[in-house]
Amino acid sequence: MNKLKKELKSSFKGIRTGILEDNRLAVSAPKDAVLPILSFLKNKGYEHLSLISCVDWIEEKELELVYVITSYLQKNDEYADNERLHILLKTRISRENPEFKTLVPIFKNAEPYERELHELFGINFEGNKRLTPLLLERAYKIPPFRKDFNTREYVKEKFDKISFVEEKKNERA
Amino acid sequence: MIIKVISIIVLPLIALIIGFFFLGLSRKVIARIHRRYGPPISQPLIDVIKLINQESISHGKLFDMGVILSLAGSVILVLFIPFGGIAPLATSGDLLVIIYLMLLAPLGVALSGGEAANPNVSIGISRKMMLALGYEVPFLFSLLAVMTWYKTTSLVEVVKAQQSFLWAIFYLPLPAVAYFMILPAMLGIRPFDIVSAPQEIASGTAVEYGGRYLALTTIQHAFHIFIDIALFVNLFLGGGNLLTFFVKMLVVFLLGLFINAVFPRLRIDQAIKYCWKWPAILALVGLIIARII
Amino acid sequence: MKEKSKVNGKPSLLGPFKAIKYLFKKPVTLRYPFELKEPSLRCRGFHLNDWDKCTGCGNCADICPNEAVTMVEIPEIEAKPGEKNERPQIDYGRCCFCGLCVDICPPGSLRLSRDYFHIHFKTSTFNLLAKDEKIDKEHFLPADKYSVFKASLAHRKKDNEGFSSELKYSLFEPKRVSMPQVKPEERKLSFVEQVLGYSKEEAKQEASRCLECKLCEDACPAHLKISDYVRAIYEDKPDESLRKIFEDNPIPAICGRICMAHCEDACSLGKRGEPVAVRWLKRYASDMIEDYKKTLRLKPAKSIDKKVAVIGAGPGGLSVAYFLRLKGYTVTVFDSLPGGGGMMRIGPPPYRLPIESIDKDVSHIASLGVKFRFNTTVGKDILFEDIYKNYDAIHLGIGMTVSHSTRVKNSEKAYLALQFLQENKIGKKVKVGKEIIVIGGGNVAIDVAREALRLQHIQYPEEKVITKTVSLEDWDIMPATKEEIEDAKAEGIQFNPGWGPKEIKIEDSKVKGLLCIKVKSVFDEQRRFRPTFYEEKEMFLKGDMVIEAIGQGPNFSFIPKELFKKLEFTPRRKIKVTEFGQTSIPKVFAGGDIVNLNLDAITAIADAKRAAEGIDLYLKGN
Amino acid sequence: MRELELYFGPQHLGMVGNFSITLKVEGDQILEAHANPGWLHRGFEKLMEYRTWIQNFPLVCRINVIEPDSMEMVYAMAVEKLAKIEVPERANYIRAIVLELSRLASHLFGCWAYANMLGFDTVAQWAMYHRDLILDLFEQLTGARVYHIYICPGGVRRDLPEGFKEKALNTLHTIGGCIPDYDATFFNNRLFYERAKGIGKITREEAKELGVTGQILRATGINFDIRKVEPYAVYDKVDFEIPTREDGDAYSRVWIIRDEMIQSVHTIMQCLEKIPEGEVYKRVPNPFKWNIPKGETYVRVESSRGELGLYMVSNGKDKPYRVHFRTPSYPHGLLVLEKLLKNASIADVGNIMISLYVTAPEIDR
Repeated sequence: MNKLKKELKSSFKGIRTGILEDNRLAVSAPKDAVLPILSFLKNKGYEHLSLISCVDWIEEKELELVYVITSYLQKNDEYADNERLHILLKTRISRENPEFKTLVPIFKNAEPYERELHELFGINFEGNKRLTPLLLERAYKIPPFRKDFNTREYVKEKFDKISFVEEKKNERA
Repeated sequence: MIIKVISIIVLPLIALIIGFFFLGLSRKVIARIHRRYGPPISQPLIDVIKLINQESISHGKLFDMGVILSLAGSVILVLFIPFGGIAPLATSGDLLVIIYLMLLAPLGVALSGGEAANPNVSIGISRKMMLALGYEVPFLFSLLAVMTWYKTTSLVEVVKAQQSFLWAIFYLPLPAVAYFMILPAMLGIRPFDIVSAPQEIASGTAVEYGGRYLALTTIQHAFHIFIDIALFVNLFLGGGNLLTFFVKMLVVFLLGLFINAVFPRLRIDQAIKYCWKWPAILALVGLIIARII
Repeated sequence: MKEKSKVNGKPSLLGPFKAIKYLFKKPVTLRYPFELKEPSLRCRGFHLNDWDKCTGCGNCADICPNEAVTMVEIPEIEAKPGEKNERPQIDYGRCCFCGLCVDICPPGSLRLSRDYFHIHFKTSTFNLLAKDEKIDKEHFLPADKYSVFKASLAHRKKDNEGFSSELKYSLFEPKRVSMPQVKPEERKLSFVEQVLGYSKEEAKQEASRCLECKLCEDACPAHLKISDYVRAIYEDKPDESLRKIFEDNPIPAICGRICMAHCEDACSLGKRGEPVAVRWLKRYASDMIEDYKKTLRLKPAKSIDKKVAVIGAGPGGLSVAYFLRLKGYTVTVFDSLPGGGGMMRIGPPPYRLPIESIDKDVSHIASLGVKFRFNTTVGKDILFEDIYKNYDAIHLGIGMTVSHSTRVKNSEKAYLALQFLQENKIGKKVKVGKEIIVIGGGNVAIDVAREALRLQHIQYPEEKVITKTVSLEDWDIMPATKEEIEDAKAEGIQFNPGWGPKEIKIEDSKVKGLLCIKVKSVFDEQRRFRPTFYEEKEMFLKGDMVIEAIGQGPNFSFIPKELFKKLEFTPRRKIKVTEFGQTSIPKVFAGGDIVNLNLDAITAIADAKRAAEGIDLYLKGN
Repeated sequence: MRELELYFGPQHLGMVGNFSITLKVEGDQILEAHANPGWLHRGFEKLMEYRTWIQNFPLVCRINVIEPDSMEMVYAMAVEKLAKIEVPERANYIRAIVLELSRLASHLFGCWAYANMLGFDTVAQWAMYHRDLILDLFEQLTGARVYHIYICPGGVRRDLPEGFKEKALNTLHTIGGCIPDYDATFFNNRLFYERAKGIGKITREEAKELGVTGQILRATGINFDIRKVEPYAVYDKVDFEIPTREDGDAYSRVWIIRDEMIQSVHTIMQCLEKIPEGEVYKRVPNPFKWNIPKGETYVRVESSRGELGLYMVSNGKDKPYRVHFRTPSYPHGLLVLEKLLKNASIADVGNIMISLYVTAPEIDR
């Protein structure tokens, strides 16, 4: 773990690393360093992209992208360090103008995750050719997984206008 | 003459009853192999009665015509097949008529399916035609073998010849086996239920049928079961009187059911390959042997 | 089996026919509804609720993830402290049968049954007021009358309990954080404060137990916002907590030690476990804040040119002064004792309530601008008539200051409880005997006994000393709190419940002991105090000192005759007041022990708050 | 032949769950396939941000019908990691038993789905029967058959009931006794072999590239199982094997399912044997005041379909700030399925989909 940490620190500038509990390594990197770090890690054997997630830090007006990278490494491999790591690579992008570069050229399975984040958080992944609707049926003014999208209000606004069938019957009667 | 008229009316009814009995029985037997109790034997009949009373959606005249055509073809076909010695319309060349009439049912389905314009139906029809193409070859070979052996094109004659001496299956084991091997394909049961494969093409040809149409198709199916098995019994198992004929049919049907119960569905290309391979070769060899001897 | 797992079988055409064998075996399915499968013993089906146990606390409604539980008011049920007249109603259109409501239910009344059928065309029938067979005999049927064809919410099986509440797996913590205390062997040797108080962590942990059902707030006479201040402690904000307390109670340091804690009796957690230690948490909040004034920054409103006299600086008097002062009145408090607290100053022994704690509360009230005139006995140092003339309103919070005597033979040789306590706490220590008999079974009696024991240990170190109590009441009806009795027992005090005093034996004008007789009954049919005795059963207790602690009464002698005549009393010899504490003399308000049957500080505070409102209204001309 | 557009699902007999694939077909040949999820999107992750920690606990299991326990487990693990709760040893054993039972149930369900997809009702019904026996066990243990709501943060909700061990062993023996029947009728069926062999083939490199996990990865020969790599519950204390195959096709995947079932039976028996006495539930604080400390975590378990992960962020309030489930079917159902369906036959759509164990509710969440 420490070996990898050192190598990361020496190869990239401006990153902060921290060890979460057990065998988790958290790395915060500036925007530009993310893709180089990911390809660096892939070359070191961390070739399994588990998840791309996003957290909406509304108070700080930033979106945080989280890449979870793990490996298929066996115990005795060089960088496995007798423990298999999860690496949580985090970076922040602005909330108003959520643009980021796609990861598809490095990890093919980033595509559906980026599609999902595009849909639910409104992040535009430059270079991903298939940012088509995935889960949702219609377009929303605010991407629905952002913190300022209030589901209850939305439901009220959307469905309270529609009256119940029974009520109509009563009116006629 | 009166007897003939009566038998023309009664025989399809008997065929229908037997067909429905087999349908019900198949559900019961398969359920037991599934380790279930299964529905009562009358269940298919109840279903049909229920379906007849349901609202039905038509897709046009050809749609209706096709269903009726396939049913009518089957009813007429029944009259050509001797059942315990009764064959009201039997003529000297009835085996040839049977071969042609057997095509009517799929034709009718294709006709009405074409009107429905559902992609699943069209895939189903193409599968049905391909499958028919597959099993018709060994079917024809084995029929020819029987015809050559007994030197007649009359089914009644074939049956008579067998009753006087040994059954045809002992003279012509290879065509008999070939016929039995394609019997599931003709009946549309596993491993050859490719046409109706619900999990692949949503029951294929049947997908657009509802209410009365589905009831008519079910009735047609009941006739179809009767025809295919009765033909086998007549051709190879020597017919018989009403009771023995029914018992023979039951045995053949149960054997078919067991195959149905223990095999998964094949793909269409595999099915055709299969049909053209073993049954066709067996039937052809049988034909050649029959011809030589 | 393990070896096999690596082997790839050989595909075969004939092998599958093995399956045919099941044609001849008995099927495994059930022929529903003629064959039924019994649901398991933990089956999570429809709810059952024992209405006798249910307190209507509403925790089930709070925890429900689907908002399926609503609390419905039941008119037939009478609300009382510790029980609301509400019962849960479950909407089975929403319920997901998770059973969280069962696991959170503090009294364990809510359970799930093994019934799970309900078919009906009307959606309104999907709402069920959960009951069980004890209350609802109509819908719960014995096995022979039950038919699965009719099974529904209105046709259920008796004795069909499924997933039930177990304390071991409950979501709340039934055990209290134990309060650090001085050990009995140690504490009986001196007057150190017995209870040490929670540390920050302990207090937070204890506060975390509160479920915020607010049963306690209804039960508290002063309706303190208990769940709010407990939550504030949990969130580590003692100042916030104290601010909440001060809205209704200006003497938290006193109350946090000696309050009778009706809240804890009502606490829903107390039904099966131990109630939340609300009193200790209040004490923690007041102890954490060194200087109330600095933290709370309370300021009286704009001065109103009216003067109010408060007679008696007990909890009621202090509170009334505090509330009125905050409203802007000029308040003067008269008390015969040298400091504030009234009965609190002399009554509770120092190991329970140290003088410093009282002074902390009193000085805070004084710092707000309330004038105190201590060592001033009304009627002696200042005449009631003068007060009546000079002040715009008077509040009487004089309490019960005269100890009753048993009036048995030679009872003049016995000490009186209050006299004993007062001398010990704020005067010269009494010289005690080696074998003391305390008559009485109330909290005062136990205070006296425990104090006497301490004095014995101080005055006769290394000698054998005994303190015993005699009370009319047997264990089950003894008025003292359980906690006190346990503490006293632990310190070695002997109890003789169920005996009444008959005579104090005297030899050479020295007390030799107490002659007792067996009690037959304490109360008569109307639950009034009227003891009867078995005259023939006698017992002699040896002792060289007797202290009587059988109750107190008020002293109204300072009120002039013509005014006293105007005062109206209730049949139970309490002053009759309006809901705002106004007596039959318009200018005079009263509260506390002289008004209430509940003789405790928090009731006095509750009275004081109402009286302050009343005085305010009265002086503003309503 | 004419090019047709065929909608496979969301209402289709061959679809397990509400999932849809749009197929471009020519005859029986598929030219292009587009996975089209979203029919079951319930917004669980957003919903969870509106609910307190304890209220989320009955919710998470509903993400996946087939194997709800791994969902509960991953939620409980994440909460325990964030709140630093130690789970009693006995609870860990019970968790392993529950997880393996549910893996067994899930695999039997998979057998049902696979057999059903091939029209093989006999095996399908048997598998359903045996799954029901396991559900009976679950009912005894947890009080519910499908949504158990049992593995809670802090342990499990109730101890094993009386006679559970005997009943469980009985059930396992019943199922184990039927394995020869399954082998003869299903796994070693010649026609099944014909149908499954070489279908949906994926190579080792492709699998790695597409983020494949679970038995699909193991079918390509990579021995990767989170139970071994990052042991949770008591998987480091029991002895079990990870079955692998080399071919990477549907046939080997199904065989891995079969082998895993046998391993599960083993594991459960070991756990029942080794289980220590003691507490099963460490009480979490009062649910109305339960604030999880600030932090973030990613935990993962090996569900019956592959890596099931949960990324959770807490901001120290009474509700989670963000939860994101990494479900195994997500890459399988979208990328891998689309890739494998290309140039396949229509008859093999269900075949491939089920062999990938695609579970629609997981993709949509």
